[in-house]
Amino acid sequence: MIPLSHYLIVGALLFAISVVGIFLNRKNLVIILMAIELLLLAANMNFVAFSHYLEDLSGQVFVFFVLTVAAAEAAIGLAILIVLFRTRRSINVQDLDRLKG
Amino acid sequence: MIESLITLWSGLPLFLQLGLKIGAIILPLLGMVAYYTLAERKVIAYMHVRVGPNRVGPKGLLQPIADAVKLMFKEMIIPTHADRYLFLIAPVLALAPALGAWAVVPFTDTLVLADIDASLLYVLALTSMGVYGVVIAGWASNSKYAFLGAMRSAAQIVAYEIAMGFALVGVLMAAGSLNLREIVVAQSGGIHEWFLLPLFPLFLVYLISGVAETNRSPFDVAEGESEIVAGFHVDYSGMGFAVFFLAEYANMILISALTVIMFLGGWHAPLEIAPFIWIPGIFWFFGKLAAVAFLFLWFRATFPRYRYDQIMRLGWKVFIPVTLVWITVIGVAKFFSPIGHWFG
Amino acid sequence: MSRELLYLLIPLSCLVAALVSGFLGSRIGRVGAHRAAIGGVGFAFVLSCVVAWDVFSGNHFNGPVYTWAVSGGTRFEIGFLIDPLSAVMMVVVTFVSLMVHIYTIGYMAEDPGYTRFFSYIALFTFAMLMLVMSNNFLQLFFGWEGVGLVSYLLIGFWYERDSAIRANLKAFLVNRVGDFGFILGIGAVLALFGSLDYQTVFDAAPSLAGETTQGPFGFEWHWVTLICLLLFVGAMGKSAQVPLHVWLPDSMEGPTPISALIHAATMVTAGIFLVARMSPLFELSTTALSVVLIVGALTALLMAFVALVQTDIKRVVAYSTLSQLGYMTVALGASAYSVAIFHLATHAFFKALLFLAAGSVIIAMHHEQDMRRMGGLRKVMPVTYITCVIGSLALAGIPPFAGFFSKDAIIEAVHYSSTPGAGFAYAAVLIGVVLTAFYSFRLVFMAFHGEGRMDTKTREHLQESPWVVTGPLVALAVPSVLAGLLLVNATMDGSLFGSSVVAGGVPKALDMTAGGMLAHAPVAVPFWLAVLGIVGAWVCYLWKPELPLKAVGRWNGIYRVLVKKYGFDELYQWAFADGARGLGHVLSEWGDRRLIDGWLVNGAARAVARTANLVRHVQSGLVYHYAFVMIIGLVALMSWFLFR
Amino acid sequence: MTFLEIVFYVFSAVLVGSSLLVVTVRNPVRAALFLVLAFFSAACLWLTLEAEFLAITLVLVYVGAVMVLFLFVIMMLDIDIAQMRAGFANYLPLGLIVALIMAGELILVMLSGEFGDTQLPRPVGHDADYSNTEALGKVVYTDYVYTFELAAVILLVAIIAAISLTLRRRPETRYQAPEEQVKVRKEDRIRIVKMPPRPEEKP
Repeated sequence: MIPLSHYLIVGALLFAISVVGIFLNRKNLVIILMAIELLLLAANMNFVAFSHYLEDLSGQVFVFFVLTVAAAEAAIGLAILIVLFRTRRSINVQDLDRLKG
Repeated sequence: MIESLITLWSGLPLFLQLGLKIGAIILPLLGMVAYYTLAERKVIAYMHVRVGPNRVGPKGLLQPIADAVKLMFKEMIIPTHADRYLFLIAPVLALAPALGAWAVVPFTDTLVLADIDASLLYVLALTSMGVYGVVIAGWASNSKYAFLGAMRSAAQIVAYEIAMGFALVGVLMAAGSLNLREIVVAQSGGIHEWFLLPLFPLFLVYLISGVAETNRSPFDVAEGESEIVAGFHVDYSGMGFAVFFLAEYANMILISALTVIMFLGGWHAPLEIAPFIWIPGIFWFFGKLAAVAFLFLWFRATFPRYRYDQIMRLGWKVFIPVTLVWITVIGVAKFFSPIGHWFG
Repeated sequence: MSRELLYLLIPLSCLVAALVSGFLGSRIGRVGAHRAAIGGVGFAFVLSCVVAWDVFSGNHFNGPVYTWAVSGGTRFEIGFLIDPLSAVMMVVVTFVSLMVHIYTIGYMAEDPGYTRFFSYIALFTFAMLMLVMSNNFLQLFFGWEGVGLVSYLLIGFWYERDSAIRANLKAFLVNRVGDFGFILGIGAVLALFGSLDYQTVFDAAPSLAGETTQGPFGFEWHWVTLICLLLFVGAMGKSAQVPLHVWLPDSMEGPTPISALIHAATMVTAGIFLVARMSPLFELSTTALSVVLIVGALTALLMAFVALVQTDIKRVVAYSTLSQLGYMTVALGASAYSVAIFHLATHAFFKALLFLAAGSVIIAMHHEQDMRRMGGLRKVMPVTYITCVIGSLALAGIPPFAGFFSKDAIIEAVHYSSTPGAGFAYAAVLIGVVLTAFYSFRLVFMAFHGEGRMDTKTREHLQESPWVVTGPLVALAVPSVLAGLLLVNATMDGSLFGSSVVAGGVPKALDMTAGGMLAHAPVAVPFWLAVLGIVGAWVCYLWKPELPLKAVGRWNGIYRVLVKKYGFDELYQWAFADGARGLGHVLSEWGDRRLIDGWLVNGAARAVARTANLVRHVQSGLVYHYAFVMIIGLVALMSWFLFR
Repeated sequence: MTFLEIVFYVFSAVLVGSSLLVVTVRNPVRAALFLVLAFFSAACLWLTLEAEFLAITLVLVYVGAVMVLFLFVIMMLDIDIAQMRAGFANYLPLGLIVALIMAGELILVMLSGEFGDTQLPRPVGHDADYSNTEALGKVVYTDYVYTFELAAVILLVAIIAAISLTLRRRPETRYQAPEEQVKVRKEDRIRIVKMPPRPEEKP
């Protein structure tokens, strides 16, 4: 049988990969958003696995809410992206330094 | 004889059993698709007061076979700057969900490949994946016409998927289950128990959305010949084109089947009385399916094409509000028991 | 009519009079205003007489009439303690006040602030009555501050005058010093006894006399001594004792009636009254009594010297007031409280008389106050002259005028006192007698005798003052003659004040009667000293007028010291006013501008700006930098969590 | 090796591989498609954990909606891929180090023995008539009902935010207004002027 740790390791790998993704694609906002989705998927992975192994449905409920929030985040993120592109003709993160104090 | 067959069946390995089951569904389905195309041409021809295909085989009955053979032997052209892999995978992505959804479709009370718990969700999930084939095909072709068609198609599918999903939410509320078989069971007892009546607005929305989902006329702007040649699959030829074709018709049949299951009582006879219940349920099922499928052809022959903005307005501003309102009505009706039984 | 209501009516009638004449003054006019004020105060005087008669029939009263607040178990009340001491004070206050009210009609006739003035003096009478009738420290303090406030308002009554504003500010500030000690004393009382009620405090005092506290400079202080000294600081402020006397001469900037009322008869005696009232406490502390005695003696002696060289008619009277207040304080220090109050009463009459007489002269002289421009007035102003001579004789202590009895009793009390410093005090008061007689008659001779030194225009307009001015003079002259004779026996045998003041300290000297004193006078030293003073004044100012100038020429240094009033004003100016200004300048320049503004405020801002200048490079504005930092932080946190 | 294990390892491999490709491929469209694949594999893994509802929801929500949106955006925006890829290698070492540390630490924890088969044995699967959807529904609508409402509100807010962000009014665009056209009356358009046949001559 598959021990819990295997699921968790898959989650950990996913997490690490998405972190690398954020580092590597630091210019491309779309990929960064995708990496964040992957990050959330890794967390969800662990939630579901624990939920199953501990026989507690709360974990799945959590995943449910994470999905909700992630969907909302993706929608707003993409909306911002579009507005950004419309005004600056670029989604290069390095161009987005208006936050500079 | 029958016992020995059952023994033989149970002796087969599991994956072989599954494979045979899948084959038993897929192959007739492909046959249905093939002859659906012929039926379309014939029906439209008669509506146009023509004859339609009548040369290949008796009364033109071999015409689909001939088409298939021809398409198989034609060269499949891959445009120079196309994304090769995506270009090839797109038709498959279009066809796979249309076929995959059949896994949970209950033909009768017992005849269902996978009687899974959340089969309605499964169907929703798979139909929502149909858009990938279109989008990828349009994008991979690296052509403006294809891309525009893909964009139109994708936007349209996403828009109508929401209305469709809400219509199904109404159904599952009425049936109290996500299992397709149980949804049909909830409609047993005659035509007045079918969800057609209490959920009539949802039925209309679902049917029309189904037409739009499959990019059929009058919602076929994605492949509008007069505007963008042939839409997302303008650069496909040979088998690629054939698979898209298959996918479209398989989707139409799937939508028809789902309409039957959701609103028209599935395998149930319209009246639970003597002459009707003698006929096996599977015939009722396919009979109703054929009737709904005929509607698709009828629409095509009758209606003029919608303008794109009209399509989007219909989807977002008419259907979604209608479904939302009717979901509320269902909720209220189910809450007050006197009329609640009607809603399942 | 219940007694509480009766007592309550006395101050309230004055308060109502003040409010009516103050707020409705423009509506009811001048006549209405002075009628309201005089009516109110006159009513209070009549009631005070009734109360006094009642008290001397043996009906004392002590109790609250209204509970103002209860806080932490301490009751803050309005209450009355009506005993012989307060009865005497009430009669004196209301009588002098009434006289001043009447006198004011004439004196202030042409002043635009007529109604305001009546409002003020009625209000003053109210506050003074609250002070003397109080049965607790809080109400005492209320009255104390009330009279202080009205004094401030009245000294600055002619607020267009720069000197008046300065004088009232000075009076207010100097009184503040005294009040500071006073309120500390009240706080100490509350801390030690847990109550502000006189009776409670006096009852508990003997048992707590031994209590000590860790005072300033590491000394062990007796609580009672501490309380008495603090209260006496308040008394020094109000009663203008050295070194807090400097405000009183300057307060002569106010209209003359209030000089008579406030700065001669009533307010300045509040300190004397306070100490007499607190006699059960002061008796417990020899140290405090000694301080009182020495301060009083210094005041009596030093201020008498200054009076010698003053040329302003009102200032002469003012310095004589200071000197006489010193006498009273000396009596207090010698534990002869009843004698002090006796002198207070007689002094109130004849000093008010003198002030009003001086005022009358000033009216006649068209507000000329310099005695060197007067002279020969006795022919034009006979009533004023006679009353003024009576007042001066009383002040100088010539029998059988009122001042003789009270001053002689004080001298005797000091003579027999055992309080430390009594020897010095005795010498001081004896010298003071000569000086008092001298400056009193110097005033009389310079103003009323000899040739007129005023200009011709003034001379032609000289005339006796109207009856509203001379009436009070006559009315005050009567008690100036008779008060001593009538009251001395009762004072000396202790029947006048009974138990309301402690009669300890000088039992032998108090075995005197009016007859005995009169008989003894021609062979006693003080009488001859007074005569010596009068003769000296006659020699210097009538017989050989050039003598004073020669004296000034010979003892110029001393003269200058006296004219400069020992330099108290200059000292205070230098030490406190300039010192405070200098300190303020230093603090503002170094403390505020350099340290706080420059270093803390702007320095903090500069530091933030510099730090921010460095740190802001961290804020690249690039979202992925922030994301990296977050991720690296996460890794670090995980590592710490894992490997700690 | 049981069927379940085969499923697990195959889909895990696909999941990890496709997510690696998501972050490394040049073309964002392909990245999105690999992400779809990753989601799909994850859904299959969740099925092995008896989380059918969530698995299907993941496909429905992510594959069916969110990723379509992503694809849309990527395709519609004119992205300069070459410029985006510039400096890809520069951050590779740092990213790798961080990721390796992170993954190493995480796996260290996972393999520490706390989560092995002996400590946390896999529970026995439910019977065929067990409905994960129903069980989840019961929890969501009872214990977590307020959170559920909150999630609904978040979605609503997201809808409004997304719409209002991207809403663009184009003032230069001309529209027909049929209702205005229908309402037009004769008087609005023409004015009949009565005038004499000839202008009066000036005297």
